[in-house]
Amino acid sequence: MSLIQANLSIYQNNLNIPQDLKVQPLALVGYSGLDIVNNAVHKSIWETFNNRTEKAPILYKIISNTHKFPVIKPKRNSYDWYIPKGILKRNWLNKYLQEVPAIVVIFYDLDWKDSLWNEKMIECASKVQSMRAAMEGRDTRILVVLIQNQLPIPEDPLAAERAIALCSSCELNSQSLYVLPHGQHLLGYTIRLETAFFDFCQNYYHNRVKIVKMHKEHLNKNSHQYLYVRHQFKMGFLNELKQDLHSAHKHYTLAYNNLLEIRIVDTNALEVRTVAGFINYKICKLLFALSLPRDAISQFKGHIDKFKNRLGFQELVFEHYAWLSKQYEIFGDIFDEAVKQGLPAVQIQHPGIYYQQAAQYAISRKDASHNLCSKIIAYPHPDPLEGLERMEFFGQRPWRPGKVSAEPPDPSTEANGIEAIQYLENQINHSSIIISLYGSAIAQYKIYKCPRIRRHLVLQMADECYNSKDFGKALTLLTHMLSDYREEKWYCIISNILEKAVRCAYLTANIQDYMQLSFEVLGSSVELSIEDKRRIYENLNRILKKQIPYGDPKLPHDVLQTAIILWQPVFGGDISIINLDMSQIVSCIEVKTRFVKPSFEIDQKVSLEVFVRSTCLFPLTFAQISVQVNTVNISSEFAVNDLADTSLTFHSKEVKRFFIEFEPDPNDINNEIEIESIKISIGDPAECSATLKFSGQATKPEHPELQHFKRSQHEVDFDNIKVVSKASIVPRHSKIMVKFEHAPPALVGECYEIYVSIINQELCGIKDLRVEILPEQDCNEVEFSCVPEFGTVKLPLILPTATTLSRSSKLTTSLFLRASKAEIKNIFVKITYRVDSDKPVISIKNETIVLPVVQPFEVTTRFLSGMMQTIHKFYAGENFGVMALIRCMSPWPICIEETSIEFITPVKSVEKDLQSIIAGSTISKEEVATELFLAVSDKQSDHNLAIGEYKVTWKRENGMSTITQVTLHGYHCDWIPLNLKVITPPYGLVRTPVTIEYHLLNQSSHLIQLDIGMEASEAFMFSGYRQTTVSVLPFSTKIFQYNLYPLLAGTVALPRLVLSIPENSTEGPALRQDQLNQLIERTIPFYIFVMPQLKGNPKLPDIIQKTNIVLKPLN
Amino acid sequence: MSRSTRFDTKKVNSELVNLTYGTLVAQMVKDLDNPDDVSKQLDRIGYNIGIRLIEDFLSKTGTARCLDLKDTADKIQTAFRLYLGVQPNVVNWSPAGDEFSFILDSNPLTELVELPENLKQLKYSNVICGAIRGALEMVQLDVQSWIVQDQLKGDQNTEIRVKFIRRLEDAMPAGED
Amino acid sequence: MADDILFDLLHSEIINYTLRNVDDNEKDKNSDKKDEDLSNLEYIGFSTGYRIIERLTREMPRFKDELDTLKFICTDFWSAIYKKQIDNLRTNHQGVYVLQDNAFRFLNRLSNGKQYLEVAPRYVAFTCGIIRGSLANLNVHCLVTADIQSLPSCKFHIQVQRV
Amino acid sequence: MAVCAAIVGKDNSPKFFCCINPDEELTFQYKVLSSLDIIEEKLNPASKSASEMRELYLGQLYSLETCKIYGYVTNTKIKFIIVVDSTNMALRDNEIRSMFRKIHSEYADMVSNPFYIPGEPITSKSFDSSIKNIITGTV
Repeated sequence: MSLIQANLSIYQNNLNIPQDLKVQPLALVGYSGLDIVNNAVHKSIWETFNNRTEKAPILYKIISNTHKFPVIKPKRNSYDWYIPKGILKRNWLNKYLQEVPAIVVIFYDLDWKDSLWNEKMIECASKVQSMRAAMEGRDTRILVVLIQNQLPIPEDPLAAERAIALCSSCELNSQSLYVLPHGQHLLGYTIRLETAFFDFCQNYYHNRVKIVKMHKEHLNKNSHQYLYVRHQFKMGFLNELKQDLHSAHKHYTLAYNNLLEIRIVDTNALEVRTVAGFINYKICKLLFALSLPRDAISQFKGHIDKFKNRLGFQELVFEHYAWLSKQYEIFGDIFDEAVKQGLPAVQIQHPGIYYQQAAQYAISRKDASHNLCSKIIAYPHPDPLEGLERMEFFGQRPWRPGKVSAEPPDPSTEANGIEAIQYLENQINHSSIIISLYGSAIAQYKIYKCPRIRRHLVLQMADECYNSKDFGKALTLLTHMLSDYREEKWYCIISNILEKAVRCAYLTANIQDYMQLSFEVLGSSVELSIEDKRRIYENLNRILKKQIPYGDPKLPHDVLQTAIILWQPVFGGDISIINLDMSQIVSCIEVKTRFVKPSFEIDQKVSLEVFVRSTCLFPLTFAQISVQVNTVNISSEFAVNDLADTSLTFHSKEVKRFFIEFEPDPNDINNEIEIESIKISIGDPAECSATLKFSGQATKPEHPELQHFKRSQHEVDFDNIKVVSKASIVPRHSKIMVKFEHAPPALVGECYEIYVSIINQELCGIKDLRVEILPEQDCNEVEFSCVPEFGTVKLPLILPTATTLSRSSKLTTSLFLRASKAEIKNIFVKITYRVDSDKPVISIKNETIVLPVVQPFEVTTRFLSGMMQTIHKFYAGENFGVMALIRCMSPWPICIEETSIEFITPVKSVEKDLQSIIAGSTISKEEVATELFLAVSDKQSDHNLAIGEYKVTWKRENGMSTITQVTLHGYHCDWIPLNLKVITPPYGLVRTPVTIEYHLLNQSSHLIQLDIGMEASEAFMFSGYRQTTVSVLPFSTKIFQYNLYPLLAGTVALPRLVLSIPENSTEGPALRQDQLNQLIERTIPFYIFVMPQLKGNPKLPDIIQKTNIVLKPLN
Repeated sequence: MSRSTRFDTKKVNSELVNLTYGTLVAQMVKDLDNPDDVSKQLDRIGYNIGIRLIEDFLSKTGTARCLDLKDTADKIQTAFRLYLGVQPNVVNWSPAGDEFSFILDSNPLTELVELPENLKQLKYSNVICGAIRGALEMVQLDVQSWIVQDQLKGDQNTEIRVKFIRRLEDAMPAGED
Repeated sequence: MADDILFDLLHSEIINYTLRNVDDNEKDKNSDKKDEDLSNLEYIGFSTGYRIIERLTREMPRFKDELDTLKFICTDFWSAIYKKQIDNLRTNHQGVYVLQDNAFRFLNRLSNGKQYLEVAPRYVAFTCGIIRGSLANLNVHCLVTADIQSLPSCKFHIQVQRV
Repeated sequence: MAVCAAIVGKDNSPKFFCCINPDEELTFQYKVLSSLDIIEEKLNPASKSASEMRELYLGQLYSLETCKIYGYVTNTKIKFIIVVDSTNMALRDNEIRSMFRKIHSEYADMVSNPFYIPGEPITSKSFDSSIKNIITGTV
């Protein structure tokens, strides 16, 4: 057996790239004379050479004195009679990697001024000699390094002289002798030495290449094709050792091309293929190293294309597939390696692709080997593979070693050999190979954003697991993938997966998965043969009856047997209810739920509908249907209980509707409740039963708007039922009637009353009644009260009412408010109560009164001069009229009960007793009431005077009276020294004299001089001064009297009084001419009415009384 | 393919009409379970369209009153070209000359329509019959119109039959609706 | 090549049909319903829009982004269906677009006045559907509302729903 | 001629699938579904390729040793996929492109059928045959 095991491992190993080929080729340097075990100095030197980052690509090797170098083959000066036995020798690579150094360095401890200089020199020389002898015939260079204690002294004559001596005695040229002071700076010296060594190495390998090249002209194409390949390969490799990658690549490529020229027959197919694989490996690796990934890929593609169909022995065709698979795997590895080195890969070109292909060929290999090898039951004797482990050439058959293809094979040995290999192949666990390849591929596809391809690979992996009878693993892989496939609804594929998954679940007696998958399989979208569906349906029923389900008759007998054995214990003990989560699954049972209303009042029953559709081809009967409803605090389950008319048996395509009703929980008022899930249980709990749990959430179709047009054949249009999984619990809807009676708009300042009347239209009496006025955000301009006066009432204000109200009776109360601002007010009224029933739930009714508030009227003022002209300035001591105008703004007529004015000093009234003359009058919208007061200001003031407080007491008809007070504002008040009064009769009579007096008052403490004159007028004759100058003493009055004799009737201009300041006037306060003119304008009438002459002589009337009129507006 | 492709608005418009009409039919089919009711509805809708369309037709073509049924047929033929962009043949006159058919070798209305199995008896194009009836009623012609052949049913062309009933007195038509 | 008037007539027939139908259905259900149910009308629009866009975008290069799509709706699409371009498109660049048509085809023949404003929603529901359907098929899922201040101009508010 | 054509919806679910050789349906379904990975990547706005990919025709998505797979995505994110036997060298790129164009207009017509609900699988016989004709080049 062990023999077979050995062969088996070699057989498998032969597919791999040999280690020698894999390792990075390093120049080989032999060290002699270093005792790294006992000599500390030597040890430290050795380590500084080896343990360094970025050391030169050199492999240092200690060469013991007894070291045997490989013997040199005799130089052949003609290849005429030489027929190569193979392409690549197995040992050649190793020779250059491990055995033949490019240079040998002999270390020797010797200082220049060593006391025993001569003796040591001789010993050193002998060492060199023996080394030379050992390497007789090799052009490997020998160097000597003297390990010294002292640092070298520059220009040291002794050193120079002794160095020469040493060289001559060792027969070395001076370039071959070095010193290495091991004190400090050791590192520096080693680095310098190393670079020197590496140069020698490169030279050496360069020469080797030259030598190999020299053979070329001896070769001829027909008998030495192998050698062409071999030599090019060697040159490639030597160049690698030399670290000349470009040349290396060049030679490998040549080698590869030469190889392709070799005629391939069954007998050499393996060898050529093997070597081709090696060279291709080298080329690709180099191309990646030279960062030419595209070339690498195309090289590989070409490589495969060339050898894909070179099958070799039909009996061993699996070898070919194994090789192909290996080629892909290896390339995948190289590629992946390069990516790790920083090469960017893309979605459509990454290592995974090659691993996947490798897996494919691994499968072909498996199939081939099953066909060819399954019948081989015994390993042939004697071992035809004898010597397999020590073949001279790569890729040759042990039973025909080193034979050139020309020679005819010995059929019997060949047959045995083949049989032996077939036997070995049969021992191999292909599935594990395939699965691991899939594994690497999957990992890669994951990286390169290919979820779906990855999924597909996982499925293939699952298939392989299934083939290797690992049903459990297959099931896990399949079920994991299912969820992803479900999302994209590729039912053809899903069906395919389900079929396998169900089978696996069956074979592993996994009751949970089996049932869940079965319900899915029975769905209409799953494309399985009706027979299969029926079997699965029946199996479901069997399971519910605790009977072992039937296996798929397509399955081999033994497999079914083992499955049945697995099932037996499942029904042994009592099974707890099997819970199946159907939320992610499109099964043969579909469920939709909806609350019948978006919100339910606390005293109503919450009711919801459950729709269930079965798309199962066969009838299904359920035990119970229930829904789980989540509220904020708890989640509770409600079952469909009244099944009077509806049975729980569903036939194919049947849709049924169920109602569920339940009392809401008062804690949920103003909260949302949600249908969490729907549970359908099937089977008898006593026997075996399953509970299918469906999600209460809607599975939204792509476009409900389009689904809307779908025409359903059934009375219930299941597809267009909109799932409503959320509803809210709201307070009970109040059935009382609330009325507000009032007369809007409210007037600013008035006490406004609103009658609130409540009629109980509930079916029973109510108690704990409460009527509240709730505050608005900013209601500071409104005062509320329950009585017609206003204190400091805080909101919410509770209106005084009875707390109970019997059925269909009415109560009323009043709300009073006073607004101080004209705007639209919202008044919120909240009525809470309990119905006086066995279930006294709180009821709330919220009402809003929208109340516009307007100004009752506006007050404006005008000011008049003595001449009834509007003025914009007062003069101290001169009377003026204050005219208040009240314009009604309210739609309701307003009765003015009383008005009064309080003058503010220095303004005072001219009249002794003031009384309102508009009191008692009523004005409606846009009407104006006005009255006039005579006032005078004592003092001047250069800012606008506040005239007085005007107070209006008013009410709307049959309203409560309200006092509105406004401050009247006037103008500046000037002062001039002179005041002027005129006394005229109201009218004159033609040819009847009238007297006019002009009073000049000097209000100042200075003398006033004035020129006074009277202009002539054709309307009058008059007597009195026509022209004079007058001096008015301080605080005294001068009176000028004129007798006028009217000549014309009608309104005639009086003769004009002219006052002017004399030019030469020196005294007197500043009194300007313009002031004088204005004074005359505002105090002296221009006209007088002269009546025609009368019979007799009528008495003259007094001066005009003050006016009292209500001005009606025009229009 | 520049983004500023102006569409052939005529074409788009007819597609729009066909699609909208199609969706309307789908809606009806959903509302009324019986296909025959749908056909009736379509005819009624056609009628409503017809009684309004006639004004547009008269103003567009400025045609005078029809002399006889032959003339009417020709005018309707023009209407087909004007509104549906197809030119039907007027054939199969009854011996009495009071009945004839329009033959459409392609019916734009049904071009892209495929009737589901359970709707085979639906008269999809009834709207045309209705329109003819409605339009003629406005010019005091009382006719019947129905579909004889239908490409939707696999016939190789669509035939719409028109039968003259009577001439109405000049009066406001008893507008059905 | 159907004449424009055909579409106008069809459109008003659809309005009549859907409303009549709704009324029938409303009978048994809550009849005290203030504003009429235009959902069917809107659905018909949606379906039409969803389908026609498939035809219209057939020859078009891929849309760059959402804005590109909406521009298309306002220009080519609108003028193809409503015989004029949208007069003004505004957006907050957060998925809200306002399309203003100052002389909306279906409101043109509706004379101004309060009572007409009340029925105006009937004449835009179908179009709201068309817009929503077209955009939905172009994978811009949105809510569309129309607001009519003064006939015959109309603003369509599109609110894209990011998912 | 192509061996398989598929129409895949916005939601990446298959709306229509036809194979010249029905036995291959499942294997082709796997291939077509897998090709969505590449389409998604091509349309992914993040990847720079998406930005210049304004054309609806996406060209060859990927090729396996047995077949080549081509893709086309409409403005409405409907994906058309055509599978061509890799031994078939006759078929040139612009022929594939025009195949897609034809399929697209067939699809647009399908969507215009008021009794077809977009997003539902397409079951129409006539549609099936016309697609078959397109990919077999008999039109």
